[in-house]
Amino acid sequence: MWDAFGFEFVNFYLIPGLVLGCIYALGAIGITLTFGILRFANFAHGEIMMSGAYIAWTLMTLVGAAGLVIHPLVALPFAAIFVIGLFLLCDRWFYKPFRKADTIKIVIASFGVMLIIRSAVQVIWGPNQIAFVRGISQPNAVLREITADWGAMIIMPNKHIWIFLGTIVLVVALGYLLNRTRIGKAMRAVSDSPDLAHVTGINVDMVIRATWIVGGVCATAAGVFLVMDTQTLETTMGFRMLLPMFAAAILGGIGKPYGAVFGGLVIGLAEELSAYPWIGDTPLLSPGYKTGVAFAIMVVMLIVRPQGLFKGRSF
Amino acid sequence: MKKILLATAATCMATSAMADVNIGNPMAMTGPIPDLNAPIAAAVDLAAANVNAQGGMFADGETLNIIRADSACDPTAAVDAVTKLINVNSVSAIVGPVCSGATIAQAESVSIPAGVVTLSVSASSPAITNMEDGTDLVFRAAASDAYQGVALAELALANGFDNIAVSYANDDYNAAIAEVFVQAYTDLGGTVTANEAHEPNKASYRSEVATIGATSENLALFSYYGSGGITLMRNALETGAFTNFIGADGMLSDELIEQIGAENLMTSTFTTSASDDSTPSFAAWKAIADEAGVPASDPFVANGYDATFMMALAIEAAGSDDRAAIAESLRAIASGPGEVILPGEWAKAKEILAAGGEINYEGAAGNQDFDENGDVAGNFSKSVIVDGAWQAELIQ
Amino acid sequence: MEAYLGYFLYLLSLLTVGGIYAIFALGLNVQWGFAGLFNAGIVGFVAVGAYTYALLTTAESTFHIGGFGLPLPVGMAVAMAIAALIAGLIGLVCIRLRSDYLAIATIGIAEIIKLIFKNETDITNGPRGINKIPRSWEHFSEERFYTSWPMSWFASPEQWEAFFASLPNWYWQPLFAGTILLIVFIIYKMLERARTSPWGRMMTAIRENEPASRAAGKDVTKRRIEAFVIGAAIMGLGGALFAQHLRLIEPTNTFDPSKVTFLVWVMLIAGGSGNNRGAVLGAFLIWTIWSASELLIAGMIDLVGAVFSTLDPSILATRAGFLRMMLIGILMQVILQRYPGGILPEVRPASPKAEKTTAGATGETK
Amino acid sequence: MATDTVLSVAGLTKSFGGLQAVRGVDFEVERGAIVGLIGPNGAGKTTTFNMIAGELPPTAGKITLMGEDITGQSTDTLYHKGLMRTFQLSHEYARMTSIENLMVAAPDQTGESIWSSWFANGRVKKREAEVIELARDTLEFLGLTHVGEELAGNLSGGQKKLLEIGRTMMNDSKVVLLDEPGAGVNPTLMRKVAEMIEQLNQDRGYTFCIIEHDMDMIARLCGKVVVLAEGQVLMQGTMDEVRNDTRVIDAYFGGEVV
Repeated sequence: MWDAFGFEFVNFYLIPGLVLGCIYALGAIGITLTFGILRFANFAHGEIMMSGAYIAWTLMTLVGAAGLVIHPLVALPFAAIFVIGLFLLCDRWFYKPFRKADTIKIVIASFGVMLIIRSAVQVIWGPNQIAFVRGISQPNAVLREITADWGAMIIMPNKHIWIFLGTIVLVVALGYLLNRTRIGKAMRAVSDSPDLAHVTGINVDMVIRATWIVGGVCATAAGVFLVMDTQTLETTMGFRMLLPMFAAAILGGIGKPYGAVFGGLVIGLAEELSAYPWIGDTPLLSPGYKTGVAFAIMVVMLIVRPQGLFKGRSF
Repeated sequence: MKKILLATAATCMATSAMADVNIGNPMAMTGPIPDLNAPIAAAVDLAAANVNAQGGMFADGETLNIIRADSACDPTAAVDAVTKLINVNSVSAIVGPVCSGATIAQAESVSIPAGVVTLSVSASSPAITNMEDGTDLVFRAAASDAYQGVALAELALANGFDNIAVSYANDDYNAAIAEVFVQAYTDLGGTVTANEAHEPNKASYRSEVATIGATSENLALFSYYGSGGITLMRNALETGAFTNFIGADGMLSDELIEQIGAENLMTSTFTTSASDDSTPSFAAWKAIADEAGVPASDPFVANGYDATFMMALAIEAAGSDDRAAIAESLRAIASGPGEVILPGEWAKAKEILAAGGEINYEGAAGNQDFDENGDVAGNFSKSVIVDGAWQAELIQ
Repeated sequence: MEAYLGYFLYLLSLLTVGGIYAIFALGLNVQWGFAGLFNAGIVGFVAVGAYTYALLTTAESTFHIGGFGLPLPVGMAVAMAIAALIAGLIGLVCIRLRSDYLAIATIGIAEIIKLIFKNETDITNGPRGINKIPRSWEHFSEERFYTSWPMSWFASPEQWEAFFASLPNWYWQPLFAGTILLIVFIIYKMLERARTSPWGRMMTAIRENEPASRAAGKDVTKRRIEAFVIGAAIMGLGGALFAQHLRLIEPTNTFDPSKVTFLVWVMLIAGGSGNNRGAVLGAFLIWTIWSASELLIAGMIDLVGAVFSTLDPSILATRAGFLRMMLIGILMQVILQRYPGGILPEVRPASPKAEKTTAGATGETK
Repeated sequence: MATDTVLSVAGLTKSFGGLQAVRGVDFEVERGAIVGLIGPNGAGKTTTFNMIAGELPPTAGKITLMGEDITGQSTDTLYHKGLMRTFQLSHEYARMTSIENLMVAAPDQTGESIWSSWFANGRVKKREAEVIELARDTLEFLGLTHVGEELAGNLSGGQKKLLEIGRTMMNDSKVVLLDEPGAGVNPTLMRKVAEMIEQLNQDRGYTFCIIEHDMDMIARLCGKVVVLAEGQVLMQGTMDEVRNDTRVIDAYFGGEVV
């Protein structure tokens, strides 16, 4: 039964690792931009991501009640609008008052926001698991046929193909935004040197708003992709993704969106591959320690090279 | 100022319920297993509603109040919640915490020193068996993991699985039952090809599935459906690594059918401590539960009903809500000799007790006879999918 | 009468747990309030202290390593020492990281510590945890204590048994609460003295201006590690008391970062960081709100259910716990914005007079 | 004047990535001298200072303090060897009073050990009394007694500069590096700062090394001036020599004689 697959490493370690990596990467983009431009670690990011997924589900259910079945990717842009609104409200109420104060204040405020959003979701939607997409996803038959002819059968359900495509589209769009548009260049300038940016007359408020919008879109996408993959909604999933996303942002270098994408993929792969039987037949690391892989990479990175692989800023 | 207000509020609440019989019910509304908690809480309320609808407590028909608190499966919260229940709400007994850790912590820290009886709904850790020194205050309506693990091992071999891979969630309940299962299964001559923990609540378990899936096509899965179990099951089905699945009651839920689909679960068998439809007590319970819309077969739901009902019987038998007398009468009503009482038969039990007779409660989740450690042996049934729903069948 | 005893005992439990949190908050105050170190991994040090204490003092057990049955004070002292040791190791590599980075690193390390406790089943009994942890004062009534020296020297086991039977079953509760309050008081006094001495001045100087302090001959790195270690030792002691209070510890839910780390931060920020009194006040206040809010919210739900009889209060009841979390989150935001320095803001010890007094300047040392 | 060297710098080099900020700087400071370090912006003066004071590790070169190789030693170690520095932008402890600002800088404070603060209260108090006395004397010398209990953050720029010099006095430093003591200070106070430096040099025998843009001050104080340009020593000599050197005029004064 098992031998029929052959291409085990790719199918069960590499592809899942990349899927997880894509989700981490999208979440880490928002974190790294907030860290770079607003200069604080936003602990509420995971919850924002989670609430985005809940809103997408609600939209799908509402439309579903009218007899229309829509793909999660269709609900995504609408959910993103809600999330951006949420981000901007949080900024207005909880972060803006501390713009000039110690970093610590705003970090603690974000801690509080994390708690408020999570408990609000729990009160509104309840703490129980909700099925996002029912059933199990069969591998894409076409892909399997084609690759089987090549002698390397790839087993990949449609949802993973969507996640890969979605991530690529978003990352390319982000690249265009940052490199080709005025506001994107301004964001990079503020991230690299806020003082200099101020002198050159960049509208910092505008840049901050743009940061929340870009972060919000990516966070919603990350949340929706996550529930597309797991097919269940859960109120604590955001927090569980938070530290790996921080790890990804730090690995890639703070303030470097592409670094965050790279870091996300590395962390995702490292988590999945840590259980691969590299030596002998048993997993390299007991799966019980799987969560620890991201934390360990993060801590080592902070100690050895706090500026990250892509030379981000270190404080 | 705030403190005074709070104290006043607390006092008002405590005194308003003073004339009735109060049972404290620390559940786990927050914490890691909210999914399991909700139906159990509903069953507890259902038992109290049955009692109150059939004449209430004692001769003057006092109301049985369930005072709920949140133990969050967390020893800190459990100790705090039970402290409040015992001291502020002055409850007569605790029908209890869902998780083993919370149960042990609240018992050792609060209820045993205060001399209050605890009857846990679902704590299954073997550590509870030998927890007390010289007191007789902790009981449970769920069988210890030791029993279910053995029953499951026998079932696995009876199904013809002579080798099996084990994956268990790294939490107190599932780690314990997996350990017992592996021990019993090997002793009975089976081969465990892989035995790995998995961290609950991960987004993906594909690599875990792949690693242990290379060794056997049978999987023994110990996990809560609500905290990663469904995801693991789904990953296992998607990758096709396993053909047959067995597992304990943490996985047995209608939610599983809801999320994964009955058609994908045709090769899955899960055990639970409930009896099957053929026993009169389960049939009685199923009728009550179906009428009230409570999922009768979900994990520990029947135990929740039993625990509450038995505690009410014990208080009724003791003749007062005095804490000290309850432990003794709890043993008396739970086992023979005496007239057999089935779930929901409150009026009948009340009548017999009033006449000075003896009763023996046969619960929805088994006969609920306590041994000297306050444990029950429990019956086990296996559930498989029949016509898109779980169908239970008693196993010996 | 009975009811009043109940309230008294609940009050004692508020003081007990509040006191334990006050110890955590005082430890954090050394790290953050004095030295400006953003430790977001409090739960890791608490867990280390609790596990060390539990393993050393419990009776021999088949579930986990040892159960060494050592005297309680030894367990507490070693808990402090091990927490300090681990903090020292972390400090050596992490202390140079700046605020948010240190926070993220310490969160990660705390999670790794918890994972180790969870997965090294042979040592810690894994996710099932360690129970029967002896509690100060109450442990005297346990058989293994009164049958062994020094208790056996005073009286025979039968006499002890009779003695404990004659006491009310809650006899230990005021004693335990009193012990914790005493420990809080001692730590408070020691930290106050440290704060008002040149050590506190130096710490403030390092926090205020690092290059200037280096130029003034302060070994900034060493001093930071020192504060980190002292704070962690206090947290380790708090962890040992936490284990005594709970009598069962397990790695997943007991040491939940949002209920330990975050709550302690709320306490310190609300009370006033840098101010030892503030830390203690914040701990008692927030814990009381936290604990009593359950009663309050339960009452409110009953009220809502009674007033709007069409609503099903059971839905609300299952979600009440989350309302509580939300309440704490909002309270925190209000305090942060309205009272940026906390309820009791940091106050520097009185500065010496600059003017020379004729009556001997040496007297004016305070 | 004594001629033995207390501080010497040989081949000092610092590169940041590809940029060489300081390239092989050599100079010597004799005991009891006041040496000026001048040069246009970006000449590498502060970088040189930072390397001597142990804030930055040099890429190459050697620094010797009173015969001992101190290259790469940390700032706080150098403090204990009698070398102290001030900062271009005042680094006062804004939320502490002036007198406390001085007291922090006192050496050998028993009370800085947390153990002594708990268990050796008597000794701590005794030493603290001495430190207070010293701080009061220093305040008086600086003429800051009237603002002694004021928070340092509220002082004027000049007063902050004086306070920084005062901190070096608390340690009785042998060699003091002053980074622009006159920057942002009004002319009246500037004169006062200069007076202080002279007085400390003469009465207490401090050796100074000063970075300063104010040429009057340099001319008044310094016996020897080292001119840096583009990270290299352009020339060293007396102020008169410097003024008349065409290279200096070209590089620094831009052809305009001061």
